[in-house]
Formats: sequence, C-alpha cells, structure tokens
Amino acid sequence: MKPYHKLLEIKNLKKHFEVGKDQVLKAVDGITLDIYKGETLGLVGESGCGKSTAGRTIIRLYEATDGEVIFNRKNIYDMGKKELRNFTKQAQMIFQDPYASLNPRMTVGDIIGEGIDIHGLYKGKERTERIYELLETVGLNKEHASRFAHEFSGGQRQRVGIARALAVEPQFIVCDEPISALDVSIQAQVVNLLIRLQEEKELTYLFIAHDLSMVKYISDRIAVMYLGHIVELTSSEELYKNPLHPYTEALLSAIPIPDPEIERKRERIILEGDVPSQINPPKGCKFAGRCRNTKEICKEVAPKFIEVESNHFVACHLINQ
Amino acid sequence: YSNETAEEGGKSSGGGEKILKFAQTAEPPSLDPGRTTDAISLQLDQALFEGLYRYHNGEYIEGIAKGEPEVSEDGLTWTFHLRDAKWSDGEPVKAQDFEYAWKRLADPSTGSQYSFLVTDYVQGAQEFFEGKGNADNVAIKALDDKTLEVKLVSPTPHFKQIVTFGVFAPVRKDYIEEYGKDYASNPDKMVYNGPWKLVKWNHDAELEFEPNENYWNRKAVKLDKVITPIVTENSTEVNMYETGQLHMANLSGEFAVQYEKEGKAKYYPDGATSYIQLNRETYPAFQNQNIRRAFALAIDRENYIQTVFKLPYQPATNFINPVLMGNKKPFREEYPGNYFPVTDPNEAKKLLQEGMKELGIDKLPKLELLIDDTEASRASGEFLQENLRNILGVEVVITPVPFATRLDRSKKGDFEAVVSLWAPDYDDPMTFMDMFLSDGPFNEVKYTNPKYDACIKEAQKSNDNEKRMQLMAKAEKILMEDMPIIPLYHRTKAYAINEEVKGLTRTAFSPDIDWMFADMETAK
Amino acid sequence: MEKKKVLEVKNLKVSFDTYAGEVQAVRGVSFYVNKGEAIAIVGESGCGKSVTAQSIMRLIPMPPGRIKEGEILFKGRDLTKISNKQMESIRGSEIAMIFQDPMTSLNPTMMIGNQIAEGLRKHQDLSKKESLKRAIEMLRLVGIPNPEKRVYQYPHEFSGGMRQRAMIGIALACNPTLLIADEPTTALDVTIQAQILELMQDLQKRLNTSIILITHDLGVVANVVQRVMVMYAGMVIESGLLEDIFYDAKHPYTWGLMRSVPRLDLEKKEELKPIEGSPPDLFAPPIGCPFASRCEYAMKVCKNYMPEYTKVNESHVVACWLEHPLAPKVESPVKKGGIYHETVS
Amino acid sequence: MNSTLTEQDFERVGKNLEESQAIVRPSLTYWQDAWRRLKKNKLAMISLVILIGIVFMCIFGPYMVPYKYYEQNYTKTNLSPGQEGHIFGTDSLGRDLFSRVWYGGRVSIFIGVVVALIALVVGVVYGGIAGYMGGKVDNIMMRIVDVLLTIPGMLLNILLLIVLEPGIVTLIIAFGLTGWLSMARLVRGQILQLKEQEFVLAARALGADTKRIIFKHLIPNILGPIIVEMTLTIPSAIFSEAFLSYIGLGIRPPGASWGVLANEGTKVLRFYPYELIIPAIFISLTILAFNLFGDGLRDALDPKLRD
Amino acid sequence: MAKYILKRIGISLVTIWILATITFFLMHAVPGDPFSDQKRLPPEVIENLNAYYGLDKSLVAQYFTYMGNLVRGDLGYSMEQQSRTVNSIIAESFPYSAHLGIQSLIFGITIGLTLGILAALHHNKSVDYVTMVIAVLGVSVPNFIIGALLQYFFGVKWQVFPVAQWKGFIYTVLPTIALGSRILASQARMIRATTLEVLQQDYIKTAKAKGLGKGAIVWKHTIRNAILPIITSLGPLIATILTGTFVIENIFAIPGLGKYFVLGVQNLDYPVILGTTIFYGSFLVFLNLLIDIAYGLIDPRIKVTQ
Ligand SMILES: Nc1ncnc2c1ncn2[C@@H]1O[C@H](COP(=O)(O)OP(=O)(O)OP(=O)(O)O)[C@@H](O)[C@H]1O
Ligand SMILES: Nc1ncnc2c1ncn2[C@@H]1O[C@H](COP(=O)(O)OP(=O)(O)OP(=O)(O)O)[C@@H](O)[C@H]1O
Ligand SMILES: [Mg+2]
Ligand SMILES: [Mg+2]
Repeated sequence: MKPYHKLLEIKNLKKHFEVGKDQVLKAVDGITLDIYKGETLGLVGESGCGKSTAGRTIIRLYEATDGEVIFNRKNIYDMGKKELRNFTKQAQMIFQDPYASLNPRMTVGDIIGEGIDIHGLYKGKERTERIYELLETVGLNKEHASRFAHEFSGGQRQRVGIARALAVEPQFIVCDEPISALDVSIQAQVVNLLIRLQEEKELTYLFIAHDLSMVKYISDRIAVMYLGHIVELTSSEELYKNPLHPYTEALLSAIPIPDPEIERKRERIILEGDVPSQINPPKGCKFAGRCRNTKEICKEVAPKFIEVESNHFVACHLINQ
Repeated sequence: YSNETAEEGGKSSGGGEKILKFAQTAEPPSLDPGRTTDAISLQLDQALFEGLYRYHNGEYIEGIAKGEPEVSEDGLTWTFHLRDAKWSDGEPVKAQDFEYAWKRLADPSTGSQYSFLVTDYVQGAQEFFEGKGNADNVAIKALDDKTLEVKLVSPTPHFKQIVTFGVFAPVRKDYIEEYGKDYASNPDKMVYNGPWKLVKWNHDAELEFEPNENYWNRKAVKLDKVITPIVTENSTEVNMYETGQLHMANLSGEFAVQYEKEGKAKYYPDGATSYIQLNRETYPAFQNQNIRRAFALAIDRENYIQTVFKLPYQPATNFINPVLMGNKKPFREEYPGNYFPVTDPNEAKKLLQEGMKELGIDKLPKLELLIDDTEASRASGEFLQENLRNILGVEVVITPVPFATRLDRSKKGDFEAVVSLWAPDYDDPMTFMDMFLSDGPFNEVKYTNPKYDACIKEAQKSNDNEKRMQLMAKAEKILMEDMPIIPLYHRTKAYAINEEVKGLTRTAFSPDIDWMFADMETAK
Repeated sequence: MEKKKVLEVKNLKVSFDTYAGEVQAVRGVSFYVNKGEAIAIVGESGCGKSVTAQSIMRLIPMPPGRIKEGEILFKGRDLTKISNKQMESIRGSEIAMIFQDPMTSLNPTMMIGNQIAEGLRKHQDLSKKESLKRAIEMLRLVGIPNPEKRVYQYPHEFSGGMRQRAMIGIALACNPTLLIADEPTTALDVTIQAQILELMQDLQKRLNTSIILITHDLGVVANVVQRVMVMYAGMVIESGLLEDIFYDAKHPYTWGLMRSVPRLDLEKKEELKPIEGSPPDLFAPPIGCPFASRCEYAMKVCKNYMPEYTKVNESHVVACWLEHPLAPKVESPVKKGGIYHETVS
Repeated sequence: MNSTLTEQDFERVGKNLEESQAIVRPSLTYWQDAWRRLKKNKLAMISLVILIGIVFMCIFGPYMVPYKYYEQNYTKTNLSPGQEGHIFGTDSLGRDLFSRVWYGGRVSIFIGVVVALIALVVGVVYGGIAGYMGGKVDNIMMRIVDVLLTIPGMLLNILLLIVLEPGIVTLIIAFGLTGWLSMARLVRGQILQLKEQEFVLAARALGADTKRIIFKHLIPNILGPIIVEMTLTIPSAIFSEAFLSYIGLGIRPPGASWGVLANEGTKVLRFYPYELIIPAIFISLTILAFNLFGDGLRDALDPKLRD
Repeated sequence: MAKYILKRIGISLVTIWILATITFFLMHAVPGDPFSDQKRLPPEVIENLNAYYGLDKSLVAQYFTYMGNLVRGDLGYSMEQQSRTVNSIIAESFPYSAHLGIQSLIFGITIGLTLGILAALHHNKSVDYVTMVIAVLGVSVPNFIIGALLQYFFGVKWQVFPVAQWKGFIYTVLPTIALGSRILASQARMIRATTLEVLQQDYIKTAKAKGLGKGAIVWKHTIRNAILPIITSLGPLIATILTGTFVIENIFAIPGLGKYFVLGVQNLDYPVILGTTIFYGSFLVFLNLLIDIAYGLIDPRIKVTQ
C-alpha cells in the first residue's frame, strides 16, 4: 500500500437531490474516506448507487448537502471564488461517456485548450504546442487537433477527454467510469494510459467503475458503494481475498471470467430482487432486501461503517458483531 | 342545399306566404325604445312599436295619435289625442303608457342616450334629469286614458317631428318592472303595439317578425313574415342576395359599380355629410385662412368620390346636407350655396403660397390626419394623403384608429386634422348648424365667430321659418368663408332589391329601412 | 456428431450508403448454428455484429442499408429471397431477437402483458385471453415474481433487469427455433447480468433453443455458449469451439482480446497488453488484413492480401497469414492452458 | 495467389499505429453536415431558392418599375396584370400593384424577421436563464410563461394595437410580446437537457465561468433548434399581421403589407380577382417556403434522423 | 390526485385573475368611451351614462367592483347590447363557436393525422412531399382568404353550399373547411415529425422482431406513441381556433363568440371585452388542466400527481 499523505479527507459527505415536491433523493448519504497522495482509490457499485454523484461532489461540481471535503488541508466547501478556481486546476475529472463529454461543436484542439485558456496557462503558439504535446501524450497526433469529436472512435475520444483533464496539470483526477463505455480491447489502452500518466505525473485517482475486475487491476484500495453508502473499503487484494460484506461477495462472484473451465466450476451468487429506490430507501441496512443472510436487525438499524480489521472497513451487522 | 331553398322559396311564392328577407348589418343593440341608440334598433322599434306619429314615405302620418296635436296660443302646451289601440297582449294603449315612457327617457337612472330630446324641450325634465326635481314635476301628463298633455320650455314648432322619433314610443310599466334590465332582450320579454311583433330572436344570427294581430291598422300590413339575418360582411350580404337568400342587399364599392352597370342599383341619400376638421391649435398653419382654403380647394372631390367610394355621392361645396328641408323646398334648392369650386388646384397652390408668405414659412410641416380604421376610410385617407401631397406638397401622415377612439380624440382636440361625418338628427338644417356655435358641445375645432353665433341664436328663437332659413344660409356662408372645416361630400347609399318587393323605402331619417308596410308580388 | 444446421449464413455482405460513400459493414461472413446450440459473436464495437444479426432478421433499414451478396439459409430456406409476408411469419415465431437496451426496447405505452401476447396472437392465433395467460406463464418462466399482476403493468414500472427478462419473455413466447441476443446484458449491472446469463443458459437447456449471443465481452460467453466467432471489421477472423478460442486461439486479434482483460482471479498483477490503435473505418477498409496496422506480428503480405481461412481442426478456423507455411512461427502469448490456469486453485 | 507469395512477403513489419489512428472520412463540421443533408431535401432547397428570390424582389422589386407604391393615377384604376406596363396591374386608386406587392412584402417580412429576432433575444435570454438556473427560479419563470400562454395571443394583440398607435412598430411590439414564449420554452428545455451533459460538467470542472459555459457550450449547441424555431416564427408573424389587417389594425396608410393588400383584394375578389390572388400567392408562398424550409432544417439539424 | 387537481385549479384561478387584471387596465387605456356613436351626445348625457355604468368612479374602484362581481360569476351587462348580460351573450354565442371549433378540430385532426402519418411512413418519398405541401398550404393561406375563396366559388359561383349563416349541417361545411385547414396542416406536420421520431425508437424494432406486420406496427406501436406529444399541443391549438373563429364567423355570418370579442373591442364595450377574454382564458386554462389529466391517463409513464 502506498502511503500516507492524505490528499483528500472526505467526511460524512452527503448529496441529496430534490425531486418533486417533498421528495428527496439521497444519492450520496454520508460517505467518509481518505484518499492518499499518489494512490488510486477504486469506487465500485451498481448503476445509480451514487458513484458519479460522489465523484462530482468531491470536486464540488455539485454542492454538497452536508459534510466536508478537505483537499490539501483546506475544506473546498470553505473556499472563495479564487481559491476554487485554483482548486479546479488541481482536481480534474474524466467522464464516463466519451460521446457526451466532448462538446460536438468544438474542435478537439479547442476542447483540450479550454482549460489552458480558462487558467491562462499558455497563449498563442505555446498553446498550440502544448495541445500537440498533450495529444501525443495520450497517443493521438497533431492532425487530430482540427477534427471534431464525432469523427473519433470511442477510445480516441476518451483519450481526448484525458488530455483535456491533463491540460491544467492537476494533482487529482476523478475518473468517472472512464472505460465503461469502451470496448474491452480499448479499455486496456485507456487503463494503461492512466497508469502511465499516474507514474509520470504523480497523479492521484479516484477511479469509479462498476466492473470490479478492472478496478481491482488499477486500484490500490477499493471502496464498494451501495445505495449512497460505502459498505466496504480496503486494499484491492484484501477485498478479493477476503470480502466481508455480502454485497461485495455477490459482486465478486457475478463478474464473468473469460475462462470457460473456471466459469463452469465457479458458483455464482445470484442476487434476488432489485436495487430499492433511493427516494424512500428502506431504513436499516440498504442491502437487507437482497441479502442472503438478512437478520431482523438489518431491517431496523443502519449498520455503522467501521474498521473491522486493519485498513478494512465494512458496514454490516453480520460482521460487526 | 338546393332542396332547402326550393322549399323556402316555395313558401314565399307558391304557398302564398309572403316572406321578406333582408340583412341587418349588426345585432340591434337594444329594442327597448327608452334605451335604444342606433339606426338598426330604431328601425326595428318602428316596426314593433308605434308612437303618436310615424314617418313613412317622407311624410308624417298618424300613429296612435288621432288627428293633429292641439297647440296652445303660446306654443307651449301640446295636447295629443289617442285612438283606440291595443297592445299585442290585448291591453289597451293608454296615454299613461306614453307618460311613463317619456318620463322614463328623462330619468337619469334609465341611462337613455336620448334623454336630451325630452330634457331640452319639456318643462321640469332638465331638473329631473339633473336630480334636482322629480318625475311628478315633469310636465308630461295623461289627462285621461286617451289624452296626453305636454308643456314645453319654449315654443317648438317641430315638436311633432321630435315625438315621431322612435324613442318616444309608449312602453308598458308592468313589463319594465317585471324584467328590469332584461326588458326587450327576448321576444317573450316585451309587448308590442306596432304593426309587427318579434317571434324569434336568435341573437346575432337572425330575427323573425310576424304581423301583430292586435295592431289597429292590421290591414295595412301586407307581408306574412319578415326574416332579417345579421350579416356583417357586405360581400357576404351581396353573395346571399345573389343566391336568393335575401331580397335586398346594400351595395358598397365595386358591387355598386357592378350593379350600376347592370342598371340594378338603387340609391338614396342618407343625409350624412363628411368633412375634415382642422385644429388650429395643434397645427398652427391652419390659423391662416389662405392655407385652410388652399386645403379645401386642393381636394379633387370628383375623383375622390369616384375612386374611393364609387357611388354617386355629391361633392360638398357647402356644409348643410341636401336632404334637409328648407322653408318650402329642400334647403339646398332654396340656397344652393356653392361656396367654393369642387376643386381648383391652381388656386389652391396660389393660396398656399400666399398663406405661407403670411406665416413666413416655406414649407408646411407634416400633418397628421386622423381617420377611422375601416376599409373605406383607409382608402379615403390614402386618397387625401396623395392628393394633398401632389397639389400642396404637404406630407400627410395617416393615423387610422377605431371609431370610438377617433371620436374621443376629436372631442379632446387631440388631432391636427380629422375626417368626420355628421348625420342629421331631425329634418332641419339646424341639426347641422348649431354644431359650430362658440359654446356648442360638438364644436371640436373651437370655432368662434360672433356673427355666426348671432345668426344661429336668432334663428333658434325665431318662429318664422323663412327667416330661419335665411339666417342659417347666412351663417353657412360665414362658416364656409372662415373654413374651420373642409366639407368633402354628401353621402348616398346604394342597394339592390328584388323586384318582387314593393313599398319598401330607404330614407335619411329613421326608420331606414322602412319595411313595415311593404308588400311582395305573389304572382310568379 | 452430425447435427442439424438450423441456420447457415453464407458469404453475407451488407453495405450502407452514406454521404461519404459505401460503408461495408459486413464483408463476407459465413457461419452456421446447429439445433440447440449456442454460439457467440464477439468483436469490437462497429465490427458488424449487429448488422449481421439484423440481416438475419431482415431488420436493417433499407435504405441506406442493403444486402449485397450472400445467402441466409434458415431451415434450408434463403431468407434473403422470401417475401416480406413470409419473413414476418418467421420473425418472432421461428427466429426471435433481444436487443441491447431494455430501457428503450419496450413500448412505453403498452402493457407488458400485451407486448408478450401480441406475438402469440399473431403467430399462434390465440385469443386475447389465452395469449395473456401464456404471457403470464412466460413472465413466470423468466423469473418475474407475481406475474399475474405484472402482466398488467407498464415498462416504466419494471426495473432494468426485469425489463430485460420481459424482453426475453417476448422473444421466447412463441418457442422460437433460434434466438438472437444482441448484447443482452451490456446495459445492465454485473449482478443483474449474472441473473440474465443464468436465465438464458437455463432456458436454452430446457427449451433446446439455438442461440446467437452477441457481445464484446469474452467473459460473458465463457459460460454460456458452445462455439465462438470472433469478428473484426466486418469479417469473421476466427471461429471455433469455446475451448479452441479460449485455449488455442490462433489470431493475434483474439490474443489481444484475451490479454486486454484483467483477470480478477489472478493474484499477480499481469500487465495488460492492450490492442493499440483503432479498428479501420469500414468506409474504406484496407485491402489486406484489416488488423494488420494494429498487429504486432504483421508482415508485408498482411498489408496487401486478405488472409484466407485456415482450418486448424474440424471446428476451428482462422484467417491469418501466420498460418501460412511460409510465415514465421509465432508462439501464442496466450499459452494453451497458459496464464489462465496458473493460479486456479 | 498463394503460389506467388515469397518469403519476402512474410517479413515481419509490426504494427503501424499512425495508420490505424488515421481518420479516413472527410472532415465534416456540424453545419457542413446539416447543409449536406439539407441539400438532399428537395422541398427545403426549392423553398430556400424561393425565399431568396422573394427577399431579393422585396428589396429591389419596388425600384424595377417607374411607379412608387403610393402613387395614384385615377385614370388607370383596377388595370389587369400586364396592362399598360403594370406587371401586376393596378388597384382601385390606380396604384401599381407590382411595386405595392414588393413593398408590402418588405413590410411583412420585416415584421416577421424583427419579431423573430425579438423572440430570439428575449426567448433565449429568458429560457436560458430559467433553464440554466433551474430549481425555483425555473419553476417561477416557467409558471409565468404558462400563464402568458393561456392568454389568447390574438386577443392581447388586438387590445395592444388599439391602446398603442397603429403601425409597424406597434405590430412588432404586439407580436414580440407573445412571440418569445415558445422560444423561451424551447431554449429552456434544451438548456435543461444540455446543462447536465458531461461536456458542460467538464467545462465547469475546468473552472469555466457561467458566461463561457453559456456562450461556448450551451448556445452553440442549441443553435440548430433555435434557428428552426425562428424560421417558423417568421411565417406566423406574417400570418398574424394579415389577420390583423383584416380587422383593420394594420399598417399606417399608404404603407402596405401583404395582409393589407390581400384584405383589399378580398373586397374585389369578384371583379378583380388578381388583386387578391397575387398578394395571396406571395403570402402563401412565403409562409409555405418558410415552413418547409424550417421543417427541412429541423430534419437536417436533428442528429436523430442522421443517415 | 385530488390535491393535485386542487392545486392546479388554484393556479388556474390566479392565472385568470392576472388575465382579468391585465385586460381590465389595458382596455381602459384605450382612448374613447363606449357611448361613442355617430350621433354624438351632449356632455350631460354622457355623464349620466357614465354614472349609470359606474364609469364615473375611479379606475381602481371600478376594478374592485368588477372583481367583486366576477367572483360571483357576474360579468355584467353589455354596454352595446344593452339588455343582454355578458353571461347570456356567452351562453348563446359560444355554442356556435364551439360547434364550429369542434367540427373543424375533428375535420382537421382526422385528415391531418392521416396525412401526417402517411407522409411519415413514406419519409422522403413523393407521398411525403406531396402530402406535406398540401398540408403546409393549409397553414400558409390566411383564414380570411380561404373563407372568401370558398364562399365565392362554392357558394356563389357553383352554388354547392350555402353562402352564409348557420342553419344546419350543410351550412357548416364551408366554415369548417376554412377553419379546419389550418388545424389540418399543423396536425399533419406535427404527427409526421413525432411519427418519424417514434419510428426510430428501439421498440419499433422489437415489434418488427416479433413478426408484426406493417399495419400492426403502425397502429399499435407507432400512432399511440406519436399522438401523445400532440395531445399537449391541443391547448394552444384550441386557443388559435377559438380566436381564429372571428374571421370565419364574420365572413359566414355565424353568430359565434369570436365575433363578439372583436366587436367588443371596436365598440369599446368593456364588459364584453373583459367577459370574453376571461371566458376564453378560463376555458383554455381548464382545457389545459383537462389535457394534462388526460395525458396522465393516456401515458402510463406520467403520474399526474408529480
Ligand atoms: N441532478 C440530479 N437530480 C436528481 N437526481 C439525480 C441527479 N443526478 C443523479 N441523480 C440520481 O442520483 C442517483 C445516483 O446517481 P449517480 O449518477 O451518482 O449514480 P452512478 O452510481 O454514477 O450510476 P451509473 O453507474 O449509472 O453512472 C441516481 O438515482 C440518479 O437518478
Ligand atoms: N443505418 C446505418 N447507416 C450507416 N452505417 C451503419 C448503419 N448501421 C450500421 N452501420 C455501420 O455498420 C458498421 C457495423 O455496425 P454494427 O452495428 O453491426 O456494429 P456492432 O458490431 O454491432 O457494434 P456495437 O458493439 O457497437 O453494437 C458500423 O461501422 C456502422 O457505422
Ligand atoms: Mg455514473
Ligand atoms: Mg451492436
């Protein structure tokens, strides 16, 4: 495990959306975790469990309903306009949908150059050079600068998205499912690129995905989210070897392995039922409805998120006892 | 569709039933004689009600009154004797019905627009109207069921003409008290003493009349039924006429030309005179008489009438409308009064130059001409605009406004020049001439000339008709010399009528259209 | 071992006419499906999987699409030649199809029950009542609890997984001989995906339906199908039994596919070996091997000549110049029984 | 073929990433693409040509004949088209209809265009603010629009025209007052959709300020629907103007608009049908062309209908 | 649901109040008075009339009186048609407008939808072009021109239909066509657009994959979904029809309400202007409410309560 300097401390972060009258959707409902400098923290969970919202709230793209995010010892929710602008230079985001995340009316050069312009980093020729440099960094070439996003393939677009984030030389990048929309063969391109960049530029990643295998591959630690809560957090090896939360177990078992023999022998945990609504979530453990081992208490009391083993946090009554 | 007309047509000729159909241009606003205001309602009221006398075929004939009124020596007390007549519900028509109706006109709470016809003439009426007196002090009295006595403020020789006006029809107190404001809003909310009764009133669609069986002169009524659909659009009216849905149609514009060509157009002067009012306060150049005259002469009245209206209007070179009676003959025959040429562009230009020299200007400022927003007014305005620009080089800006707005702005003097129209209230030139008294309520151009005032005041007091006419002719001359207004034309209307229809007349005074005693040829 | 071929596609070529010119989406694809067999078509996005599948159903929009060449023999009949009416009677009753996105593939204003029953009424002449009864059975079959109530609900009242089940219900309602599932789980979460795959496997066994499963995820196929076809740029570049492909792949692209997925079950962090570059634009496909420009082992010949199909064994075919006798021998980086077996306990 | 292959052909060359990354299709921007698809739409293209022709004639037509639109000639009233050098004939005041028709077109189209521009400015700003701010602000602003939309627009126009002086400016004010509503709705809807798009979030994440987001990211992306809406606002304003002319609330004389001309024409339909038919044709042709062009543009700009 | 409707009604009432207020003050800003007539009246008479109609009070006082009466549903007496209340004018004339409106709607919608769907199903083929030109022509020719032409040709020249009035079905044909042509056109265009959109949807592919024939796909899957968005456009559409009836009523001498508004304005008949505006406004507001509710019932995705 990489150490040790806390780049981000997220404390009891909440993001609720008002949907309709008197209805609140608790997309993120109190998550607490630290992100260390230079590490990759994976965040996995089912669609709609609040991963993107968490990622966006962490860099203040959404205003938090409650909680703190301390970045380099400063609460970003206390920052003034200027500081916040500076913060946007240090914390960036790569988006899930390579189609939707690039403005269809801008050339790739302008998309990448936007951060440079906003922060006034380079001008004129230098700016152009820098854009070319960034394009090459992500494995594209100069000629692509004058093209429009829709002319690129998915993998290429995602690389443009990465170049855009890199343009302002950030320390921290939220990668919001950067590979989910890509082909398997392309996914590896992007993941390798991210790893390479991390090494070269000492980046810190919050890597969001719903695919545990890739998360496990890239992350140092992994947080598993379920319905707005983090249910388990530990290092990636530990998580695979010793999953504690029943949801993590199910998740692990559901991931298909491209090996027929193993697949045939493997026993899957098939979860019954569906993810409950976040608008009026059940009280108690949110997973109780789908869990094999539900007990009475699970339906009544929400489990606490505690460190059960060293560096292994989990929120489950069955374990916590 | 063809079946239907055949059927209806069958009724009107074959079946012997005489059904007359002609259009009204609008829904009658109110059939309550006490509150009526407009030509259409007056027309219908003349059919539904009968006052003391009736204006028919250019004459005053007896109505409910039997014989001429008795007038006292001093000309102030008028006594009318009533004949035996019945309301449509069988009740007799009494003098009290007249007393009630006339007092009702003067009653401020009635809200009659014609209250002045009572308050101007009858003793005590003005006080009652102003809330100072009460109804009992109004000198209208039913001496008995068949005798009505009225005391006037000053001798008024034409009082008989006045009481012939539709609003002086009798009304029944019991009905008015029962229905209040809703009186006369429906056939069953009114009672009739005229030749006709209303049997169906589809608001804004059609009215249907049948002879009133209780009418004292029932035999004078020849038709079996009259149906008057309400048709606003003139072209629709003509189209209906041509397809046999109507027996008569008003003609305007090209339709008139067309019918004239085919020799099928009929005409009647409606008594209205159009003129431009010049505002000397808002358009200072009009303070100069030469300039006012220049404008008057610049207008090419003949082409104006021909291109804009396409009807045989009379170019007006005077103010009093030719339909009005003078002493013995129509006023205009006695005093032709062509005070200026129909048009004289050269003279106009000369006058303009002179006027401008006097004013020390070399160009007239832009002139705003206020007109109505109707189709014909628009063309009229465009003609005048171009005409004045051509001859006088003045830039005219036309502002078309709705009728109500035009009148309001005229009243307030909020105009530079406005095209106005005046129609006679009664058959005497005074209806035109008292308008320009210095303190006249309709003196919108604020014209004052003591000589003019003197003539008119004297004419008003005089009992001598010939002298009155002389005085008014003199006043008209003064007016036309001073030229606070520029007369344009005396209006004529055109219509087409089915030859089957007999005895239907059009007049300048109410009731236009006079169909009450019309007939139809049933042969065919 | 002689099995009955339900479907045989021979040298299928499909093109789309676009502003820039002809896009050759499918460039000569041949394959077959046996009775009761499940095969998979895997390949990158845009390689022509869906077009192939939709051509079988004759669902590609024409224009701009057109089937240029080839035969699609279903039970011996060439589907490209029959009339629209005949095709309609085959669709849904003999060949059924499931689409990728369960959220948009159901009519939002029609009750689920009706959407299932509709096909039944068309193909099996059932009355409204009977067909609804069947619909309930179908929903029960695909594992939707409370089907009596659910038939009267609308798609928006179903969750994603349930909708995809309903879709499967629709597809299986008339007991089709062949089921084409075009990326049936791509839009779903892994836990739901597991449910759906389990269901499909189960149904296939029970109903003996032939299945064509289209996916870009090799993991998905490992458990469900018997044979795999790998497509690239509108062509089949390798096909064979599941084991042939997973343990004895011959084509560098297949290798690439294998090596670019991280293995959850491996303790040691194997470096991922992505396939660099992008697939060719089918608007102007290369004359040679379409994979050549991204292929580590590319040779001169690859650029200029299309490789021919080489039979590796009875069931295993590959189109690669490396199989040519003159080509240098290349060791598969994905060794047979290689890295995949190392750490299995 | 195989036989001709030699060892040399099997020389390993490895991968060529440059080649695999190259984009082979011709570069097409959004507008080029739209234009390409628009060109394929014959109706829209014909409409465009007609519109250009009509606009051209409205600008230059009045100067092509020696008559002014207001010049009257009492000796030459109601001439048929072609008579005595009057291409479209003359009206009842002897004015040349050719110059009047083009002058009228100028007025009608001018009104349409200005109203569309007002709708554009007000609608985009209003809808933009509502959509961008979202939440309560949006709620209130859209309620106001809903309320305004329930007011029968024509009634409001008539009242306004009577309260204010007649003329082009008043017409424009009256139409402008109601014309922006649908634009505001459209813009708001589009913005609402767009602002949650990831590329907008990306710009925000880069620290872009509101101005930049609106002008660089939002507006350019809703330009398509906005233009379409504008091409449809113009004909509806022309139409409304014609209607108001019919009830006498139009342009100040002697100015003419197509509505005024058509209304004058209906009165003499029987006798001089061309006085109605000619302006009617131009009104209809223009409205038709704008509508068809707008429809074509919508199809061309709609990415969903791409082929 | 009940709560939702109550809330909507509340909003509607506020809307009507705003509408009434705007109209009230706009109307009184028009120069002139309702007693303007060719025969002009002496000032005392006008004063008396003003007092009679309460026009002598301050505008604000008049406003409150009016609003007070309005709450009681009393729209007052017309000043032009003196013995008729605005209520009775509306009650008598609106049925004509409604009849004409509904008939035109039916005519326009049925034919419009048919044409539009046909066009969409033959997208970019000649059927599409021809239908669209025909359809759009309907929006392109102003009502009064269509009305005048129809009346002249079918009424006068060929005498196929009566020239004017409203006395049976045959009389309604020309006005209905004149008014309906616009609806036809707008409906055709709209349904074409929505149908094209629906045809792109995945569920149409699903339906095809079920083996449904073209007919079933069009009927069961396309039209219903294509019509849904059109329902919301009905409110504004009906608004334009109602105000559009004026011209047609005028040309064909139909005693409808559309005429009254314009006449009211021309005569400055305050109670009629206000009354008709408020009536139309309320009618539309509640129509929209109904449409929203209906929409919720037809489209299972929309819960009215949201
Ligand atoms: N702006 C918003 N307003 C209302 N609800 C929202 C908003 N953004 C997200 N949500 C809701 O919050 C919940 C969490 O959404 P989020 O996008 O964070 O999920 P996710 O885990 O990223 O899912 P996915 O894997 O699909 O991206 C979802 O139910 C979503 O509908
Ligand atoms: N309607 C169409 N018009 C033009 N080109 C099309 C059309 N449909 C498909 N194509 C082209 O055909 C090729 C194959 O598309 P297809 O949908 O079969 O890919 P796929 O393998 O299913 O990909 P994915 O995994 O993304 O679904 C693509 O290059 C695509 O651009
Ligand atoms: Mg997300
Ligand atoms: Mg596909």
